[in-house]
Amino acid sequence: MDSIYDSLVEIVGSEHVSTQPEELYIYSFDLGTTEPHRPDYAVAPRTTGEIQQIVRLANREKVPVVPLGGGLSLAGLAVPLKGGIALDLKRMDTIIEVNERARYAVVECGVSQGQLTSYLERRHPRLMHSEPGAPPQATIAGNVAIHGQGDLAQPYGFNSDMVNGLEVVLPTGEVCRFGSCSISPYWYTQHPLPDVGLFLGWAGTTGIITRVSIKLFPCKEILGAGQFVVEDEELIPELVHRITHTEMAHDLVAFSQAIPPFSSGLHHLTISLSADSEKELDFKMELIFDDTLGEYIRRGDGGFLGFTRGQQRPQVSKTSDWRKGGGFEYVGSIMPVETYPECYRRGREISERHDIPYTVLGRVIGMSHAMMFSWTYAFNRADPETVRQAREALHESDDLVLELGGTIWKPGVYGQKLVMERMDPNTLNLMKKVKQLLDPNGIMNPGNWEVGR
Amino acid sequence: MDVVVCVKRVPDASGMDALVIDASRKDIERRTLVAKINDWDEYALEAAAQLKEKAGVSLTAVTVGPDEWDDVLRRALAMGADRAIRVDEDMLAADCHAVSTVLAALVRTLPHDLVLFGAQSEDFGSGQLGVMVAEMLGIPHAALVVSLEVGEGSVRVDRELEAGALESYAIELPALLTIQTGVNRPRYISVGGIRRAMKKDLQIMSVSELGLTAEMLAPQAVLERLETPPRGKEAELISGPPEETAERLVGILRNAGIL
Amino acid sequence: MREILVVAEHRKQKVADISVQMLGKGRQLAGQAGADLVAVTIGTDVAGYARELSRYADRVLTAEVSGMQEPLAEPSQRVLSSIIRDRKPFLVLIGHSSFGMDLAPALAVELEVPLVTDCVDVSLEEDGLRAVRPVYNGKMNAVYSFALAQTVIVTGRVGEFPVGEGDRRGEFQEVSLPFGPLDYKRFEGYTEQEAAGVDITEANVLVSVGRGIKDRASIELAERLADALGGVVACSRPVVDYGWLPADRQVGLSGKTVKPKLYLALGISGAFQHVVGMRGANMIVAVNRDPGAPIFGIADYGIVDDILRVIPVLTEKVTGLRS
Amino acid sequence: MTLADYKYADMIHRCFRCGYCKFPVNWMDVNSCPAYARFRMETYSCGGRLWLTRAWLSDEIEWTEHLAQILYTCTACKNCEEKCPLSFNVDILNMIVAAKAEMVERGLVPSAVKEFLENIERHGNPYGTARARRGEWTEGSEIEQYQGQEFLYYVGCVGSYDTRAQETARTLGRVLTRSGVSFGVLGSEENCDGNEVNTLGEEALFEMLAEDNVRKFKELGVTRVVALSPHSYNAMKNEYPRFDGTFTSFHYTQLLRDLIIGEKLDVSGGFSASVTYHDPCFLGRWNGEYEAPRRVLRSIPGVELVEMEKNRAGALCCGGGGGNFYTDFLGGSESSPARTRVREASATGASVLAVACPNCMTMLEDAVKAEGLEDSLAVKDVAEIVAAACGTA
Repeated sequence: MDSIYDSLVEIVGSEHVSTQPEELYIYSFDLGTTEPHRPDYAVAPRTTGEIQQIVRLANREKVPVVPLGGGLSLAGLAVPLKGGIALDLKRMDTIIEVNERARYAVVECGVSQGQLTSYLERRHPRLMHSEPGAPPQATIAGNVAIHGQGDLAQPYGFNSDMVNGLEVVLPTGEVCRFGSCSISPYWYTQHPLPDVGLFLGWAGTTGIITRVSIKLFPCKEILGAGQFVVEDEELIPELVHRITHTEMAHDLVAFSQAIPPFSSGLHHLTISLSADSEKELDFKMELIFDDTLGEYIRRGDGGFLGFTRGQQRPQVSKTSDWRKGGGFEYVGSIMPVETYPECYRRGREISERHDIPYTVLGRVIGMSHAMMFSWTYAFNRADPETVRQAREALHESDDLVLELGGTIWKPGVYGQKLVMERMDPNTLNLMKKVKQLLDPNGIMNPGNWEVGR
Repeated sequence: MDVVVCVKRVPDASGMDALVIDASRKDIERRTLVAKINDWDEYALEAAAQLKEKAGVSLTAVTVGPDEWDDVLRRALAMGADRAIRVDEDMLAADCHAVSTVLAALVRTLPHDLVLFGAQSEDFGSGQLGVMVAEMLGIPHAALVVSLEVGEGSVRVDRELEAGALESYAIELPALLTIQTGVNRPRYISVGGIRRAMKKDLQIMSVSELGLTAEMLAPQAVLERLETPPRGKEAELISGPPEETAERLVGILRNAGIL
Repeated sequence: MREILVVAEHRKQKVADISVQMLGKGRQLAGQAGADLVAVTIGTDVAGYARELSRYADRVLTAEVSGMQEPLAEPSQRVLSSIIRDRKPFLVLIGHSSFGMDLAPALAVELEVPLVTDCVDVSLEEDGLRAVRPVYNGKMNAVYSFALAQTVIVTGRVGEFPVGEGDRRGEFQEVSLPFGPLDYKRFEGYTEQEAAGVDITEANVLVSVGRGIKDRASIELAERLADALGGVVACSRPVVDYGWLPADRQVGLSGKTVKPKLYLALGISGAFQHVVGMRGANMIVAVNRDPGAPIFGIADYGIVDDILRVIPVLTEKVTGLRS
Repeated sequence: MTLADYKYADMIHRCFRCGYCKFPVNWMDVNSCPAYARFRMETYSCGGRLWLTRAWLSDEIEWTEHLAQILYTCTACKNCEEKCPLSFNVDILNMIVAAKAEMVERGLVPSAVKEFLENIERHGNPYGTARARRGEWTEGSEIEQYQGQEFLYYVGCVGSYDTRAQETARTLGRVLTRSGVSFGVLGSEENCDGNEVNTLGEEALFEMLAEDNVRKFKELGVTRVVALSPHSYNAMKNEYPRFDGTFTSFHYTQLLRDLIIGEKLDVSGGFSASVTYHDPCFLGRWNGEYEAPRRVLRSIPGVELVEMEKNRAGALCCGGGGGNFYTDFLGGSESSPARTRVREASATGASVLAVACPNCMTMLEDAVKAEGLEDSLAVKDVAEIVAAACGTA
């Protein structure tokens, strides 16, 4: 018998370890274009202690460990590129604490975005967190591990900027806490202790986040979004700049897509607002749609499509069905807002070259400090040619990001190489040292962010 | 390669608490019972069907019984048999020797490299039919086979002994094996599969066509009667919902010093 | 002198229990019929077996056959058919073992004599022999007679017949027969079951599951109950056939014989092949949906219910008591 | 069959595996797919099953017992259908049933499923108990054999054979009698309704059962059927019309509602308890009937109806559908859906968990015991609560 398997059974129980072809098959994929690669074990732990034991075992046996939450990060970040243990963290799904006054939530790593949203709606309706545009089974911890952003990015920045504290199992098995929780029962701040931010953005290559404290924000009575549309992409940076100046929007997204055809080529701005009263809403609406955008309407450069109350849960998975084929993947990038017009035009060219209906989107992060710009490519899972097309388009988009002076968000292996090639050698060298120090045997998510040894 | 599988139809007594002896005192009351294929024969058929899937095998299923026995042959056809033959003779009152005489006579008329039987029947459970047929055919046999592997002109088998031990043989073909349960996992036969099997060839023969006379089929061991066996001491039954039965049982175990 | 012939079987350098039991029955009938009890042992180096057999039989026939450490059916058949033709015993008793099942039917056909297998009783009536065998999985018995047969072969069920005194000194007689190796059926050896992690024969408490457990996943329920009781999980044949537990957990004729303090038979109907391996337990408790299940005929306590309902409740009660 | 011949060949790859199928209506967790909740591996989610089906039919993976078990842990509860945001969501369960049908055709079903189907074919019920004993539940009651009464009271396999469900079946009989409803039962002449057989993918056996029942009902002149089990109700209402079954079907809670509204059933005796109601999948999500049982409960003086967080279209399945009340692939763990469900019921503070399905009854009552909640939570059928309120309990 396989002694690693036996040990894993010992740790998590036989029901939560599998070496059967079915589990190995399913955990060999992410949902995008990355070639599947089978893990040797699929394991679903329930506690931090179990994860410690698994990681120690993996270290002894030199077996890779690939953590995943919702498994929705795409780009191959949760594909066991070198086999080993696919560590499904979704059983660790306890919401440990919500501190209403200090506005934070402490969650285990398997808690999904949908779960926290629902929990807050039911128990703390005056609070919300910044929910990313992913399907609701995406996890809080997975999202901060890749520097995700959500629907409160405009006022408050990246989700990883909202982290108040972390509990992490190091690749060598120790549990570490960062932020106030390392010295106090409160999980309310990361600062002002010496900075040891070694896990955010590392895509699971430096350790396994087991608990996160994430900031929560006021949730007002009325949530809704106004739609503003322009024909000329060149106007978008200016509009974004002016809208952010109002400090009124809690989310600001510009997008353009080929489907439905009648709005192809148009640029939509979704401006989300929240208010505790009609008075507040009227004020905000007036400030944005009359005082700020009114002149564009009068000039005939833009149109107001109305304001919809209520917040629609993002249903990005629908994009996957554009080619009736169950698949899409996108390149996300963090770009200066001023590059929007170029990002759109060049992205549209890439899509059209590969016969894919184009869809581009820019979500503003901070006060126009940056935007997450994405180029999405749908493909038909049953048609390898379309998968190949999408993969090429993705690579071309990665190239484009760097050409335009941006940075790739959660790049796959191809994009990681591009980034590392351009990176300041001293920075890269520091990354190498950090990785070597934390993960001497290179067991954490190998194949991703291979900084060299 | 030609494979012949002999199958039997048996009453399914599992759904009844008790069986009743009929007026003849030599049979049980069958009216309330449904019939099914003998469990062991299902394993034999599955073994044959698996051989057929691997290599060029022609598979014939045979039985001896009255016309309602066709249903077990339909099942065999649905499981992959190419043809099926029923010898039309009610042999409920016959002994194993007579039944094997008929089956041996039938198999003799068929090409046969490998003959498979279930190791025993669910109803009478004598476990002797297959080995008797082998002897009548003058071919080697192995009873209680738990694994088989057909090679060129021979079959390698493991026979089950007591206490988990096995006995291995290489046997030249033609040979006869009686198949023990657990040798494989018999597939489910869908109602649709059985319906489709209705179109396959099912041949009926009589014992006289096989050149057999009543005299040749006279029983050697004569069934005198069935009896309800004396049951030993009966268990003391604990009744009630699980809550109560479990509680009482725990009490009993405690009194017995087990808990 | 009329004779009763007992075909002896040996396993692991010992005369098999079942053969000694056949001699017990043979002795009783021989006494009744005024006949001699003859045992025959066939194989390689059978002298030791012959000595053991001579404690029970009036005469022991020894047939030395090379390359036959353990009994094999076909060579034995050749020896026996010749002996039986020669001596014409009125009854031949063979154990209903794997060996007996491989041997007896062929022998009966060769000799054209009646055979009844798996008997739990053989008696001598005025008009001849009677043999009784269980049918319908023990729910009925069938009684057989044998018209005018000169010789009758009966195989007997293990554990159903008493062992005799073993105080005789039977005489020995060598049977020498021209005999060559079989070319059409080559014996290739034995496999003993591999020793496993858990030895169910050592356990004080066995939680034994049968077909009623329905699914591999439910085995865990039984494991939890076993843990609570400080015992281990065993099973009946179908559970091994389905691949839900390894063969070394199987209790019964083709598995292990166990004698725990408590044997909890869960969803086990109580087929003889199983019962023979566990009836030595101190206390037997059976849970089965079918009130007519033969297991209730051997258990001390019974619960008629679905085991999947009873097990969790029982586990909880036991755990509650322990903590 | 290859992928190309599969009925949903042009659709099955369209599942993105986004995971919506695991959530309940209010997103409170990812545990509303009973099989996923039980095993917590991606393979056991609806999306996992679809991807595996496609992989199997295109020879990327081979059939194994484990694969079959993964498919057969699906309880056909339709939570996935409720949640899937894509346009083909109406077919996602059909895709799994079609995959089961292919396993049935190839004979490659788990042994418990094999036993289940063979028992139904031979004995007309999954337990393998003789047909002759199907009417035993009526013994000692005054329930009449059907002979042209207004309603055929169809009890189903669980109500006929399971000792606990038999009590419910008799109780409902008494309530109907008390209300002056003219009805009769088929007793040992009743055959399995086939609803589970259908969800297990044994199409031809289902046809056989449906045809047999329709023929029998026609011969007897049945025009209205009241079913104890939502499973029977579903088969008769939605599937039997294909077989020319033209009678009208009711679930008994619908009939009780009408009787109460029409003042033919006097429940003024009341029933003092805080009650939470568990929606059976085959009444709720399958047939959209969420209100009739609630209406019945609310009309009973003393009943304080409290809702579990997962209710109506978002209700968590008891884990008994798709034959699982018998095959029990989801049992054996505190993550078993039935146990999760009784914990949810218990969390409402209710002292009675009301059910309207004999399968749910057996599943949840066992779970209450396994959870050790017997002292605080009683599982009662709606019919039993009504019986108490009208003095026939």
